Amino acid sequence: MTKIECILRPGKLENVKEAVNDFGIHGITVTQVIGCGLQKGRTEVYRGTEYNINLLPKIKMEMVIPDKDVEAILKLVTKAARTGEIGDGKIFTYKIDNVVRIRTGEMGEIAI
Amino acid sequence: MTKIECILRPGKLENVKEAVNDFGIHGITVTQVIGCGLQKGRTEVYRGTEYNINLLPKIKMEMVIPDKDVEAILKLVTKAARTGEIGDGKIFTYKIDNVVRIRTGEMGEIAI
Amino acid sequence: MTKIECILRPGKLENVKEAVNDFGIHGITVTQVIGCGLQKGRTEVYRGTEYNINLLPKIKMEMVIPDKDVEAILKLVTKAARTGEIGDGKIFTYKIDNVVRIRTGEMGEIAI
Amino acid sequence: MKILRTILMALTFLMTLPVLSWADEAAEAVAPAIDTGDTAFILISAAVVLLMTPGLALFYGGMSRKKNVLNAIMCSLIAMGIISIQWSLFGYSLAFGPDVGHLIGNLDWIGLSGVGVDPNPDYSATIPHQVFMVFQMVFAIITPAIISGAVAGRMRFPAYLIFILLWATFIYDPVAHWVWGVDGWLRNLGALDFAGGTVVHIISGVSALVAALVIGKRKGYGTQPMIPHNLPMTVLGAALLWFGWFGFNAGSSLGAGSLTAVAFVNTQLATAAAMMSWVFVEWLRHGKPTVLGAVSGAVAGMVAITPACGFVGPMSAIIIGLIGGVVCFLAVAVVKAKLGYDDSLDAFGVHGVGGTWGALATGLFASKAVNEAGGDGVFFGNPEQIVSQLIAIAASYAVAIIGTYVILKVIGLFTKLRASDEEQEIGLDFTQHGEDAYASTVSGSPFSPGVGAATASAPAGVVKPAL
Amino acid sequence: MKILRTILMALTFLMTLPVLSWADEAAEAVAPAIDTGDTAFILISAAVVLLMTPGLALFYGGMSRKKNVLNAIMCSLIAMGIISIQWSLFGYSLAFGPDVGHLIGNLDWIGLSGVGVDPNPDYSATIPHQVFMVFQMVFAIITPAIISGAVAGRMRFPAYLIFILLWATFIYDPVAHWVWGVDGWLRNLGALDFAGGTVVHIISGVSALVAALVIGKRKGYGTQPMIPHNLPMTVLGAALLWFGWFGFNAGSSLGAGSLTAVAFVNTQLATAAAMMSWVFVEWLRHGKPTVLGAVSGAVAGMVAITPACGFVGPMSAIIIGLIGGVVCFLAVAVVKAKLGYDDSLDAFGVHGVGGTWGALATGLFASKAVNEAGGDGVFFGNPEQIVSQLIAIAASYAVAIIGTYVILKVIGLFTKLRASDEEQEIGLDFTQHGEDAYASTVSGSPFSPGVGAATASAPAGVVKPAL
Amino acid sequence: MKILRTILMALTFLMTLPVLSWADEAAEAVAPAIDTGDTAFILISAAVVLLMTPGLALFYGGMSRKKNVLNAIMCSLIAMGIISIQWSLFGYSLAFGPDVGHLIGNLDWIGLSGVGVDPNPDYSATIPHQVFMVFQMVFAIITPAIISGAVAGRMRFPAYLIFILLWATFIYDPVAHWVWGVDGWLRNLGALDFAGGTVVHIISGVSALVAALVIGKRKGYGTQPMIPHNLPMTVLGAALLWFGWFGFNAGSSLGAGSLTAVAFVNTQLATAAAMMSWVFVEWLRHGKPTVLGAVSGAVAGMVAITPACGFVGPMSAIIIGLIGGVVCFLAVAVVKAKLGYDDSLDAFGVHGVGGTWGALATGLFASKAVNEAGGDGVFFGNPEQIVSQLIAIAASYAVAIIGTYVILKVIGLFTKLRASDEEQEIGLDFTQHGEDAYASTVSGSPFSPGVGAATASAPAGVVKPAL
Ligand SMILES: Nc1ncnc2c1ncn2[C@@H]1O[C@H](COP(=O)(O)OP(=O)(O)O)[C@@H](O)[C@H]1O
Ligand SMILES: Nc1ncnc2c1ncn2[C@@H]1O[C@H](COP(=O)(O)OP(=O)(O)O)[C@@H](O)[C@H]1O
Ligand SMILES: Nc1ncnc2c1ncn2[C@@H]1O[C@H](COP(=O)(O)OP(=O)(O)O)[C@@H](O)[C@H]1O
Repeated sequence: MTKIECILRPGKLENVKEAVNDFGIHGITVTQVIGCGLQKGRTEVYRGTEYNINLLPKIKMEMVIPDKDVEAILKLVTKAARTGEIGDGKIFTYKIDNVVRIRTGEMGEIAI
Repeated sequence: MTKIECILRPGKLENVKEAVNDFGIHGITVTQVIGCGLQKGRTEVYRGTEYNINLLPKIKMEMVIPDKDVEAILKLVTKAARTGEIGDGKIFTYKIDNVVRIRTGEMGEIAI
Repeated sequence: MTKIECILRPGKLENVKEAVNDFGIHGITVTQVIGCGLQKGRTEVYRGTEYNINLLPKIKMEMVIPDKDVEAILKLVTKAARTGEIGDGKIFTYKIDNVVRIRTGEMGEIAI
Repeated sequence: MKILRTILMALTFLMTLPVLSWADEAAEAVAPAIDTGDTAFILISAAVVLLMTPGLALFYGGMSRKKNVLNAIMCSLIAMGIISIQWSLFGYSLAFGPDVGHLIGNLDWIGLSGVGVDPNPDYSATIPHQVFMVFQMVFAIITPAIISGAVAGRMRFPAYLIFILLWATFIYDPVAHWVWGVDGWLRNLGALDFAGGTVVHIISGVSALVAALVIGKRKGYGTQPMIPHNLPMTVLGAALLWFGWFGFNAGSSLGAGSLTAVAFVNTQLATAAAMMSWVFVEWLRHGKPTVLGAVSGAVAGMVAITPACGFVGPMSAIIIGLIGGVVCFLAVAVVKAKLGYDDSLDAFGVHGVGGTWGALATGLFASKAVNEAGGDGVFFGNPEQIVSQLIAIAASYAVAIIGTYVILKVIGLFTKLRASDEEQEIGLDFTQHGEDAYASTVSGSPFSPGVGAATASAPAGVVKPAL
Repeated sequence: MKILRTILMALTFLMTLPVLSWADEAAEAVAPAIDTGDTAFILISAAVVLLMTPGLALFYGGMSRKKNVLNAIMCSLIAMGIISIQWSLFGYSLAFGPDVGHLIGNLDWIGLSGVGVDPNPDYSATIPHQVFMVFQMVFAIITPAIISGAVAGRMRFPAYLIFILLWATFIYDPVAHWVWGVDGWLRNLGALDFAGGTVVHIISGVSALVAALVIGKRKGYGTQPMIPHNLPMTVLGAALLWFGWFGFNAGSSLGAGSLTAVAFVNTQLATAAAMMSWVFVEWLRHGKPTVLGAVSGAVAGMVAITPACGFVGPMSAIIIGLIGGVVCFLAVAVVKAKLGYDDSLDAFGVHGVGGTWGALATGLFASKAVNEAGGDGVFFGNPEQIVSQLIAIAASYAVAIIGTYVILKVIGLFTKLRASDEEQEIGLDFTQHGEDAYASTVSGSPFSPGVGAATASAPAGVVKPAL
Repeated sequence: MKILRTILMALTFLMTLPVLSWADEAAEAVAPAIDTGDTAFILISAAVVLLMTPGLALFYGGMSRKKNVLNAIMCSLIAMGIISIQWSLFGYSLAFGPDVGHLIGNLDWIGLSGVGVDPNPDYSATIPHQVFMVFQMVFAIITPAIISGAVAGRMRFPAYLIFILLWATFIYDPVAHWVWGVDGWLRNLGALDFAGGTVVHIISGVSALVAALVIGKRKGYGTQPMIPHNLPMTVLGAALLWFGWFGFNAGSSLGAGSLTAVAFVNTQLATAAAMMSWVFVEWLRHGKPTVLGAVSGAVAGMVAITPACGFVGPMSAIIIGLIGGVVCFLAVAVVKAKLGYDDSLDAFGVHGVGGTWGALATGLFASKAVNEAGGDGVFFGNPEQIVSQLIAIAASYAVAIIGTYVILKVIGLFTKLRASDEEQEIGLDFTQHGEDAYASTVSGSPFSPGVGAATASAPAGVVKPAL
């Protein structure tokens, strides 16, 4: 099982969610985060002083999926989340050892 | 060392925390998240338009623990967090390579 | 590639960020979390009743970096985040299987 | 639709009544002696007292947990709707209409028939009768809303809505008549209550306690932290209450003259004193001067001075406030914990206890040197005043306890009073109102109202709670 | 700098005008018959009506999404700045100055020249002319601000700023003259509008709809959830609106007497009734009584009673409110969805529709028994009144539709009206104002203003949007 | 407990004083010439000015960081408690009591003894003396609260509490006597200050700067971003300030007549003008029109017009506002950064600088054509007026600088003024008040107050800071 962790633009959440739903993935956990990368932040002004705000709002979307779907999902997400401008975000993937469905106590891939 | 990542109902945080504390686990990090799974969201109404809100509030609770405790903790958490209704949440586990206690610079299992 | 996950005091975010920026790391994702460890919480008072608040505000800072930089970064962060008092936080590291840069579709280490 | 039509027809009928009688009345007395200054003051007082109810909504809302804030707000808001209508249809007539047996007003003024623009000298010779009526209306609105603080986080909204309607009718209106109505028995007795210590604060506070006991504790009370989710909101609410209380107390002089000044100054001083005494007692006891303590103390002071504000001097007001702050602090911090009841936002602890202290204090500190129409208190040589005060207090307690108990039990026969444990856990905002106070990262899609229409025939509750 | 200097010089010149003429005037009539009670009431009414504009800001702000809240607020706030100046320089003269062809005031009162402290008996014999002027100013401020609700989340701020200035000048000022100005044609016609149903609500609501159509829907409208980010803020805004509306309606009697009382009571009753009817209709249809419904209904009720409040009896007010709540609910919940326009925060659905209902209702329920200076409505035996009302409504619609369309098209020639999709996605708070409403965990560093100064010569927009 | 008992005994004694003397007074003059309209207006002005203090609390609170918001609020709130008591016990007597050497009032009116309901014609012939007293009280409350803006985020609360008590007594009360007291030397000199430009704004703003310098910069100032955590809260605060300022300025006419109208209109125009000029200057300089700029400009405008509002014409008010907005903007955006002091929320930049400009502007734009009791300014042919104004400004600066410095140094001998770096990092909300403004996902458990009681004897500070 693999966790797909996507850092997205806030406005792309709906798109990406729909794309993976259509694929058949329904378990999703979303966190509000802030981040920076190549994107260098933005300038805000408060009482005539300019502040360079480095960390901009992003959405972190996590899905644990069967290993076989990883490649497909990466493509799907990349497509749904892209604008082509700096700040589109990243996807990180890593292996998960075990999953438990709390409601039933089931473990492993069937619990995803 | 293993990270135990639990997605819980917000109302269960206190229960689960007590259960793991009693077991002797004290290091916990908690994040507010929203998520969906089998649970299909809920309908809210604003000025006569119904909105289907897919992502519901959940709590993500992370604990890094020694590998030997993993099984016990999974049981404990499952028990403390269960209501039996859809939406009880999931537990994900994965291996951690290293831990550093910032205060002392200690590394590895003693730093947990 | 390795993910460095640091749990920090909120006031140390700026310091740590500067330190890793100077090292050449620019991709950072930050989450507001609450946590406890050895630190036992604090007592707040509302209408004459004292509440022991266990989980205190922390910052979670995640960076995915090339494996070769891990050791250096651990040192840097430890140094920049330390006060020497209980509650300084932890760093967790674990391997990442893949990274995708959404903007370009690039994968692997060049996408970090 | 049918229901609406019936209601409309009934109202269309009613509509003709008052206008006609009112026209007659206008014809009779062409030039009433309306004083523009008094009228301006009482109208504005009515407006600021009305603003107290949203103030209370925010005061309570800020102290609620995040998932219950809208319900806390709605419980106050809806009183602005339902009680205004109740008051104009029959509530005012019950409370202030021509007396029946010293206990209640009759129904002569139903639908405001006969309540026109000429002054009614029985109550106020210098302002239009309608101004008096609307000034009293805003009192009738906030009083039941106070009760919601005790049952916050667990009372089902439909039950609450019925409750305040019945409570206003069977408890507030009669007690208002006793204390303020021409020929009301407590008024005849000489019990002093300038702006509503008994009528507003004692009966709402005591009823709140009864309701809290009947409905039971919130799930998790005593084990989970239930602490304010937004203290600045509570501060704002308290600020609006403070602002409005000037209208409440000074406006109760029904004019803009000397007595008005006295009531205004006393309100300010007692409030300030109680803020300081609560803060200091809490500071001594728990080591920190708290913001919630400051605003709670201020409200306690305003409650305590309410019955006394037109009868005492400024230094007495300070003493009443100082003691009021301490007494209410002890009630919410010590007594509540000892006895173990769950008065969520301390409606009893502040309004019940503070109101009782205020009624007693009026009997102690009142002075004819301040207000000849009032009386002398114990400290000014008239120990008997305290007897009248005690009778008024006892009568208010009795009616509040019995009345609230009976009303709740009767409502309980028809619908559940208490939200289920699951509903409490999810929060009353969603389960009672289908809303989220602070939606931020939301994902989902609007249904077309066409879809909504499909569910229109489904029974109330079609929007199922889920988490 | 040059611009500033020019402006200053122009103003320095203006400055001398009014003071002089004003001094003359003061010399002529040494003892004007100012009534302190009336003056107190109208000044305070002006203050509370002014407070309605930030109330509207919060009402709208709470309903916006988090990224657009400051823009929603700013659209109301800035009207308090720009329109105050416009009004004092020439707006008041256009609206209330000596009549030109029953259509517009002349420029005699430019820069408030001639608008002194003596009463102007044409408008109000018992209060200083300046008090009347400032009372009318606060109406002129809130009216254009209402429009911003329909275009929230997508209109560029510079275009909006120019828009409200032109709209106030070419639409509001003339229509105010028609309805309220001495010799205005709608006033002469006998159309009844006590406190601004046509002048304020119809023309702003209808203009809002036009603006929403011209500018187009928000990106993502209908597919993404666009729901309120902070309902307690909306409740607070509604509370301030309710409070201020007493000044708006009762203050429109320009004194503190019987009629004031009537308007005040009617406002309260209609508001309460509409709150209840909206809540119940929504409850029936969607299964839950909502907080947003309660406050929306209250606003709908206030809008509906505005033109009628000084002409009808209290039971009529309740009926007007009940129907107003239902009608506006249907407009925003059913009609809007059916027709598919994007009136973001329902400026048309509430103000346009509610105002139209109110203008009609005035023609139905008005009664000379209530106000001799008014008229009888259809239900009181005078079917002709409804004709005047219909003419007033039609004229308002016409001028609002044509005027708004033309103004927007003209502005569109010079600057873009609509924020780009990207700007909308990032949010108008940052892209239009360079600010973040709720900065919490921020990281970054202040630039020295020296650096800022370096960018001073750069064109507006130097702070680039980025996400 | 002992302390409380002693305080109570002292107050019980005091209590008898005023009531008695007051009774005598009441007996002497049975029918004072109270005007209900004037009284209504001043009472309501007092109420709205009181509301300015929570307005200031929210204005400052929103600009603070999240961890300091309650402290920012509490600094204003507590002034409503402590200064009300100070004022009634002796402050009012010091400021307005019978003159001693043109410098201070004597102690005749201690505990409000002799301050009854009959008008005191020295100050106001048409309203009860107590009304005048309470109107002045609300000014005395807000003035020290303004100072808290400069030291926000780093001053220990106990030190602050003592500071404002001493500052009110040794700085505010004397200066108020100089300017407004019968026979005060600045009043005799002919310095014009209609509503408190020197007394309120200059001395608080200048003291704020001194306090900021004495206490030092916040930890991290200049390197960490310290930006507003909740701008809608700041907007709400500004709205309440604007609303209250009408009471502040127009109420300073002590009636409801022509001069009241003048002050009211000028307040509105200057505020609007300053809002626009700040927004435009910032727009030119930084590329965006900001919401914080709009409300900051509005406050700057209100400060600037305060001393002038009853002496100038409307076009002059606009000019004063336009310049006020620009001057204050430059002070906070350029001068502050150049000089490098840390005036956290710009108490000096807005109140000190704006107040100074206002005092000068009064000497420039005042005109006897507007107010015969005033004077002519430079632009109306009387260059000498500016001299009086300069003397008043210089005196205020001197007393504020020296007085604040001395008071702070003395307090510093007994308790630390400055929160430690660690306390600042954790935030003043928890370290000073033991509270969290926005607790949301909390975990933990309530201790029984029994446990709390065990810690009651522990020294203040028992609730240890921790992070
Ligand atoms: N190495 C990284 N580790 C953790 N988060 C990262 C990393 N690189 C990027 N991110 C996250 O992705 C977001 C977008 O990154 P950015 O470099 O701006 O995008 P792009 O590469 O598409 O231009 C950042 O705001 C940050 O939250
Ligand atoms: N595959 C998954 N990946 C990430 N998060 C998941 C996944 N499945 C479930 N979750 C999280 O767990 C929560 C509960 O899941 P749900 O399927 O509703 O529970 P249950 O299986 O007990 O009915 C979701 O809201 C989501 O946050
Ligand atoms: N085992 C763990 N698993 C997850 N998070 C942890 C763990 N230990 C500590 N933390 C996080 O680190 C923070 C600091 O831990 P704490 O033990 O108080 O610090 P220290 O060890 O430096 O005294 C905690 O608040 C928690 O968020």
